[in-house]
Amino acid sequence: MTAPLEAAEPAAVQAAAGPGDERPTHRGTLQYALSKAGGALFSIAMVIIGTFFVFRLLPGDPVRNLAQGRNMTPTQLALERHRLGLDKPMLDQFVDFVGKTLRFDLGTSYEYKRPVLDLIGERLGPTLLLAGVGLVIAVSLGLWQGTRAGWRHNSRFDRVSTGVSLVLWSVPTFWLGLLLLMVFGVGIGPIPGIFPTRGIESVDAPDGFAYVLDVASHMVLPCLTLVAVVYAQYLLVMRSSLLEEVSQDYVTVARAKGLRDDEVRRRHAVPNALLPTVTLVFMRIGFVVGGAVTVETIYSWPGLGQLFYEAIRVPDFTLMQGTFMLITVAVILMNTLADVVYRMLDPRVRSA
Amino acid sequence: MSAVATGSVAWSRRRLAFDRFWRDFRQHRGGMVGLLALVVAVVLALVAPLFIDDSVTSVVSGTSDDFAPPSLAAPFGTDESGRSVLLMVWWGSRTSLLIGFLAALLSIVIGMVVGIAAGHFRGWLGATLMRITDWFLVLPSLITAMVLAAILGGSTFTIIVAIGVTTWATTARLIRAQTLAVEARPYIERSKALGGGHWHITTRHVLPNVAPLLLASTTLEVASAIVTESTLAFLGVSANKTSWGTMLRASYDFGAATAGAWWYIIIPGLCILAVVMAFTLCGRALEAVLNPRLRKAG
Amino acid sequence: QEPAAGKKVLRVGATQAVDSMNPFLAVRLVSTSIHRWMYGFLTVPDSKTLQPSPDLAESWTSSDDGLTWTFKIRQAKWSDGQPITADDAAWTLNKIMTDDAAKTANGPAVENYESVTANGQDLVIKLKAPQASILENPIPIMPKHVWEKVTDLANYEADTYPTVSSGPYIAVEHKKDQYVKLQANPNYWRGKPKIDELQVIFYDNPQAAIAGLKKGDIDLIGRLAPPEFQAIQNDPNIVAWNNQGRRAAYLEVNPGATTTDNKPVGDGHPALKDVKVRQALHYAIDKQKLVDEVQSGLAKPADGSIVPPMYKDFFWEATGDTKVTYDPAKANKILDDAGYKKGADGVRTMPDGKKKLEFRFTIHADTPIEDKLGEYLTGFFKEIGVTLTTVKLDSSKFSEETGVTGNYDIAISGWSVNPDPEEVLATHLCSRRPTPKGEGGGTESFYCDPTFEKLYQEQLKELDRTKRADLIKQMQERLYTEAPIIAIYYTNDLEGYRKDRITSITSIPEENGLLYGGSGYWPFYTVDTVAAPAGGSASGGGSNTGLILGVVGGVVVLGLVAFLVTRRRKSAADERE
Amino acid sequence: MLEARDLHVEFPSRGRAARAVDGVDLAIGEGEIVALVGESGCGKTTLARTLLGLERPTSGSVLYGGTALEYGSKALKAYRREVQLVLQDPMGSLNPRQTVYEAVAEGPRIHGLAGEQEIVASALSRAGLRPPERFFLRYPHELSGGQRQRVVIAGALALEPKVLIADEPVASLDASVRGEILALLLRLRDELGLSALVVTHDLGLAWNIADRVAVMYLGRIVESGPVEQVLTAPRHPYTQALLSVLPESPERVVLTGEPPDPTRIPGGCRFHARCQVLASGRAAEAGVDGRCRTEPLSVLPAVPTAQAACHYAAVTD
Amino acid sequence: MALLELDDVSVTYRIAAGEVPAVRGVSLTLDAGTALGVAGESGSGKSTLAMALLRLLPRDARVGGRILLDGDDVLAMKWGRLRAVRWAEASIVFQGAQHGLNPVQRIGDQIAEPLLVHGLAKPDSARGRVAELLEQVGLPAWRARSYPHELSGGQRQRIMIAMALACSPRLIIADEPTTALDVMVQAQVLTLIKELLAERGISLIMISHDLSVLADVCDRLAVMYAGRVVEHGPSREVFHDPKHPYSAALAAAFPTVGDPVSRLAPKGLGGDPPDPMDLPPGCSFHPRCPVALDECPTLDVKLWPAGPERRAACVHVRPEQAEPAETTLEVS
Ligand SMILES: Nc1ncnc2c1ncn2[C@@H]1O[C@H](COP(=O)(O)OP(=O)(O)OP(=O)(O)O)[C@@H](O)[C@H]1O
Ligand SMILES: Nc1ncnc2c1ncn2[C@@H]1O[C@H](COP(=O)(O)OP(=O)(O)OP(=O)(O)O)[C@@H](O)[C@H]1O
Ligand SMILES: [Mg+2]
Ligand SMILES: [Mg+2]
Repeated sequence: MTAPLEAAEPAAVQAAAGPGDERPTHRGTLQYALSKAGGALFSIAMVIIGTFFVFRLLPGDPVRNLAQGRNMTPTQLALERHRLGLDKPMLDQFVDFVGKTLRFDLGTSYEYKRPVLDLIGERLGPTLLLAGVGLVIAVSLGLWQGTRAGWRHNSRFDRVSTGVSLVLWSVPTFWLGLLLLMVFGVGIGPIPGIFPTRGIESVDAPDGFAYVLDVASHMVLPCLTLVAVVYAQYLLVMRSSLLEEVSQDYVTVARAKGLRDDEVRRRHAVPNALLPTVTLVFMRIGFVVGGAVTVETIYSWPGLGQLFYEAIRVPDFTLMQGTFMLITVAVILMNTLADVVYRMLDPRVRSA
Repeated sequence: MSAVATGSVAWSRRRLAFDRFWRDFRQHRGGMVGLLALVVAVVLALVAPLFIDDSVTSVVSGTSDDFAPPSLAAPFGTDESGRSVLLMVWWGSRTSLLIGFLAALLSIVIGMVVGIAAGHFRGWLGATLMRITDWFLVLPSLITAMVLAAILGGSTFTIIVAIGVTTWATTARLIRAQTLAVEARPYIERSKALGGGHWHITTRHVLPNVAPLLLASTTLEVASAIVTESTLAFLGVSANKTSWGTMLRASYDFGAATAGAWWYIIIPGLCILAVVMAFTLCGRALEAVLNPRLRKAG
Repeated sequence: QEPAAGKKVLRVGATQAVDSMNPFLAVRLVSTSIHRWMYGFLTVPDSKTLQPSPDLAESWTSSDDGLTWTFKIRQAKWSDGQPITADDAAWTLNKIMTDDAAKTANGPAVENYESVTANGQDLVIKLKAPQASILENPIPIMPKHVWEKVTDLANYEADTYPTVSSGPYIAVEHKKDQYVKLQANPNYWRGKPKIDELQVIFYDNPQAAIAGLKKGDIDLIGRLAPPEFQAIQNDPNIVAWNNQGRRAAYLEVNPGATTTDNKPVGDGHPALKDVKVRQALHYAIDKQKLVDEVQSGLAKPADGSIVPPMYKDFFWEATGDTKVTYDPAKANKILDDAGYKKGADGVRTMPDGKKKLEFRFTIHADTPIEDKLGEYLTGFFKEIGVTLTTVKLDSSKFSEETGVTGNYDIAISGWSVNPDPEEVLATHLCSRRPTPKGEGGGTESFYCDPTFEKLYQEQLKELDRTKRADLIKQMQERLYTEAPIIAIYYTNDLEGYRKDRITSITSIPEENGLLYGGSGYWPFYTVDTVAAPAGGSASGGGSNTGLILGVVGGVVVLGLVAFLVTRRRKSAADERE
Repeated sequence: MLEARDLHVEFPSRGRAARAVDGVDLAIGEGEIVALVGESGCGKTTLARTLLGLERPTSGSVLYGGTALEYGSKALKAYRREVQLVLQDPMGSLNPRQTVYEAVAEGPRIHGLAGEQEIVASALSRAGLRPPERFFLRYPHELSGGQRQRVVIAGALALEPKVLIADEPVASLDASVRGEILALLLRLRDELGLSALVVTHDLGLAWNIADRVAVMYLGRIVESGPVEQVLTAPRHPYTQALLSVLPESPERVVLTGEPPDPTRIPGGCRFHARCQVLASGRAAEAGVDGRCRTEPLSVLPAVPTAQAACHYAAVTD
Repeated sequence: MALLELDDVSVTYRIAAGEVPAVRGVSLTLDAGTALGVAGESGSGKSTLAMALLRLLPRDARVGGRILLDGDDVLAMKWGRLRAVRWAEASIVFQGAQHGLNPVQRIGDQIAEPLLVHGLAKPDSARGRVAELLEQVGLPAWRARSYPHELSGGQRQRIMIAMALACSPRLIIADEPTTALDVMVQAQVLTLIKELLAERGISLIMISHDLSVLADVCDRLAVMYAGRVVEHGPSREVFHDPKHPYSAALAAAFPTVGDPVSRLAPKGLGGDPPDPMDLPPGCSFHPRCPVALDECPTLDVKLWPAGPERRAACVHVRPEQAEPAETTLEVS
């Protein structure tokens, strides 16, 4: 999809391993977390400011934009403009915007006539479910295959799994989604369309465990699509970071100690190789969210991605702005968490 | 002796370097396949105007039946307006590749300048650049590109800008790390001791050492830019000329799937897949050949 | 739960999600349709003639000056058993007149209302000026006893179920972006509908929706695009519904945009101010070809103006000399005669020789079909020495440029017309032009013509339907000959439903009408479906097999993976050190 | 020729100041080879880098030819034509993407010298790579370790410097090649009158080539003087310990205690915490133990004669 | 009885460019309780030989010959047996101890690991043993809870030694245990090794390029050049009276401070180390040899006896050679 493969290494990893890179000094973890939180706050502030100005870049009259060509009388327009505070000077608008955002008031969607925050609240659950399950599967699959591939470097398993993941990586998400929908949702030739193609549950959804099954069956195709595109990077990173560890002396020492092959892998190589991958899992949340937008659109999954797509298609700028800010802030927080988690996992970075 | 000889010294050095590189690169089967596919794709896109022109994308000239299955006249079938999918894909490759290359170029140039500057200059400048990079790095790039394209309108230019502006941070990060690594090498110290200034060190030592990485990263970046473009087109924020992405969007809009016109969906998709694969394979091979850190791991 | 045996369920697919279940706020077609099924209106279009016929208003009278209307509200009950009174209607209308939030959906409809009062079952509406279209009031009447408790209408979601309704159906469940479930209203004054339950299921992806129809996940889907329609045309289980529609597609030709104070605005091409040029363009368009190529034949070439033939009463069709047929030669001649000479490059210039006849064609960015249209028009106009280049704008920019700033030459537009065409005609009034301050009034053409204005005022006052229809036809003729807009075709209403599920359904109008998206509730009131058989159900069939197979498949895959993992581990354990 | 005067260099480190060089007076005379020895982390490299102007002293100054070094980019560039650097790791000091020719030509190019190719050829042959043309197109990885170090030296020689500062020039080379490089340094001194500061932790090396030796401990020079004198009759306990751990020395003094940390320089004699003389009680016998613990020693002046910064040595002499 | 016997051991790496004969027919024996030093310049195959002893070489290395550990051929062992031999009978201290420790595991766990793997201790008793081992190498017991990065280089090297001692092996292979350590620290580690040798009767193979260090610690010395042993004998003798010109050059590279001969006269060996893929014919040392004869480029040199318990692979010690074996070698 969008980010180059393996290109970005987590900041913490580079800090720990990169030659010439300044190591974080040994401060307390709390202090570290606080400084990270400060950085996150700064980033969030930049997002808020950036959003304000980018959305003011919009060509044309914002009220008109909001009205999307629906008929409005001049008085209605003036009213609307006043309601949105667009008749105030830019600085006041900015102060207003920041104030509201800080109070979690993301404005009212023009399309839905409802507070953006409420809309987001409703869609959050399905997205968390889809992205969460997808991420868990992608991570386990990617790490597992990456470990095997890296450990048996150049074996057939390695070549096949790396090849498959590269192909899936190169596939545009939406295209894969459409194909899967056609093949497994609608059915082609002898393959019956066995999976639901829309939504998160059937209209006549049953109760109890059957409901869980119902939702699970609805999740099969969206999850499959998401996992297919996302897992490659975990595989590749795990693979290359394991390859790096394999050539380290301590692995040879472990073998010299008389450990079995799988013990060497599980006890020594994998825990070390996991470190950069763990951060990557968090780092790529934004990427997963990006994938979710397409997947949710194709499978009518009532999540944030769909809401965002809707907002773009209409276009409903308040909604777009709100969704964008929320997603971005969430991603920033995830990254901050990644940094902190990394620090806790790696004794080299963790304070003594 | 001197001028000529120096020239030839430089020249033969370059040849030598290239020969060495080529020998290594040839070892990578995947990379060779990718390179071949890439050359074919680029050459085809370049020579396209010799054989066809914009009219292949014109609905007025689409004379065959709508959604006609592959036939001799239209080997990949026709689209909803009776245009040959083959010719469309061929012509569309120009837009897709152009966007891919330009967006990657933009992204790489920003990433390179910021990355090298952030790595080379310690102190507030480097720190500020790093903060900005980090900020861009965590922005979900597809989402941001969608917002930018939606706001600025989806022309080819804006799509390029939207992709370039949202993806450079990864490159910058990579280049900075590499710059730091290079600058920690004793030869930088030696160069300083010889009297080399900032410009000398960044252009003579840092740049040549990050250039291979940049090349590899550009290749990968092009691949992702092509996919992003198609995704943006699919999500309807791109108002581009015919590209593979807009073709897929049209196939979706015009219900090719339900109409059973599989070729209309499969062909442009496969083109994206093939070219992106080609770039990715090439990029990985380049990375493996050129980045010594990965070289040992293979 | 499985639908109970014998239960009749209709599942309608929609490619739009409900924006709001609050009728004061909802504007999307899917929402207004659902509200039409849930709430009574004063009048409803007659299923045959589409004339206003009694709904909640049993009968009505008007004063001689046409300014006071008295509606007699039917003795009927809300679904919660409360009587429906004129108070409910008065409250609803007054709410819209007084509450800004309530204006969102139907504000313009009450613009002309002076006052609304209730007196027992009598509803009295006083108008500011005569208005013939008052009978076509688009406002659902809400139960006052429920809604008067709502304080903040702007943020009220109306998500308490079951709803208190007066129409054939009661909404019982709404999952946002997923579906709306409605049940037959036993208290409905016409009698309970034949089916028990109506579901509106939302698909983000139209292809998935078509697939759903083919698979049997849904029973009916409306508003299809031509290719989607073609995809279901040959399905033996599906009735492909292809009938005249309520939409007219037309070109807006910038006749010299001005603001309400008659100051020129925008950068429209000066040549287009010349009615001759506009007419010549009209002659140069091969509408039949457009229908065939752009709409796959699923439309009707427009030989009239903006009222589609579906509305027989108001439809006007050009005949004889006025009729413009595809005739490039004639178009060329008109232009030649008017002094627009062809240059060396085959492109005409203005009579003063300065400016070439190079026009922009403004379309929406995300509508490929318009792109296609543009290409054909470019071809047609090339024949008469006119260059056309397509400009794509996103929808907000589009409405800005074509409705306010006037920065366009020719633009695409279209309008889904209600049974009363007053509103669409009004979009060509002088008063709809933007104000000098640049605030748009919703003009569709920047047209400002005294004759047209006069006719409009007359039809407003004319309460005799036939006479009024005549006036309306004259207005259309004016638009046709003056050509500030050029109607190109009336798109067909394309829908599909499963014949194995729907046993009967009546369209509106009954003859060649619409099923989904039409005005009134007739199709969905009259629809009858196959009852769910005892035991397993036809309706849930698709998704249930999917469910079971899916689960089984998943378990098998997991099992396989687990097996492979353990096997691999065993074999790998001693393979190397 | 080249002189450090009361040089101090500090680095911020974990919120404290690491006094890497903490008051050094050192002079290198014309045609003289001075060896700077000391254990790891005592500030040898920092001192060398400061002498080259790669690091700015916190206080004190570097004098070249009697004038204080200026840190403007012009002045530095001019200075670096005269004073050159050879680093420990010859592989690392060559850009792997540059040929030998380019590596050697880099200096002349920076300084815009004419006749680049002749300069390169003569520098290479002076460094013992003959015939030079054969090496022009080689890449560093195609050379052996000794050859690489010769290329680095040639790169320095190309600017015809007056002073060469060599930071552990043979530490990463094979034992067998080591002698060759050292012999080259000696020969250059003889042929070109080059002065050199050789930084090393290897006393044998100092013995091999240096005229004078300065022993550094924790940022300060604790003993200096002619090689024969200092290495055969060391007066400072630290020098004695260093000499004692050489394999062939009869009895071994292994210093205890934490390795020196420049952020926490102890008061009194900076060596007292690890001093074997103090620990064995000999200092107490001499009655200087109190001074060792509390009284800081003054900076040794930059004179060629043997001297040691030690209370015990001062009283026992 | 010989604890370890190498019989014509050779190791060849297969790489893309061809084959690298890193070790070429090495035969050595090590008696129980003695220390053998292996010297040689970089790339002469010392580490490769060490790794071959426990079959720790990467898969692209081919090992030939026989390696008899207590009469058991390591190269022919089943994996299970080999794993049992590893560490319990022979352990290794690696070159560059910095990287020989797992950075994310506590020191104690790493020391205890072989004990647990070989079933020599239960997890709780292992802790006591770890503390004991740490004490033996002069570190406080609480260090068991530290991570490797919290220790200095010398401390880490001591940890490696403690780890090697964990299973009380009879043989320890120490590959350059002191390179990259500071002089003071190096002295500490060497002292520790010497003490352990004296106290426990462990056999040691120590690898270094520093002849003087080896001569100090080991009983016998083997000097390797280009994958072959070129000289072998009691360490003092080899160091002070080398028979092979290469050994002589190595020995001369370490001057004795105070020895006026070496004052201002550094000694070294000219020429470049051989490229293992393109070895000179005959005696591979001849291109650099200051005393080479005309026949050297074609001569098939062998390890000829060069005195009591001494052998050298030089034409000058060839038994049938007219000139006496005791030719004094002058190396510039
Ligand atoms: N750039 C720097 N920032 C912070 N501290 C530094 C820096 N450079 C050196 N130091 C510290 O200064 C002290 C002296 O370092 P220096 O490199 O001069 O020692 P050295 O004697 O050359 O050691 P070695 O023999 O290991 O090369 C060390 O404690 C080191 O950690
Ligand atoms: N994995 C490998 N693949 C290919 N060649 C190798 C490999 N490991 C070592 N070699 C080659 O084998 C030869 C011997 O290497 P080895 O590491 O045993 O030398 P050494 O004597 O230990 O050197 P040093 O003193 O530098 O440690 C060298 O030429 C080296 O290049
Ligand atoms: Mg140093
Ligand atoms: Mg080695």
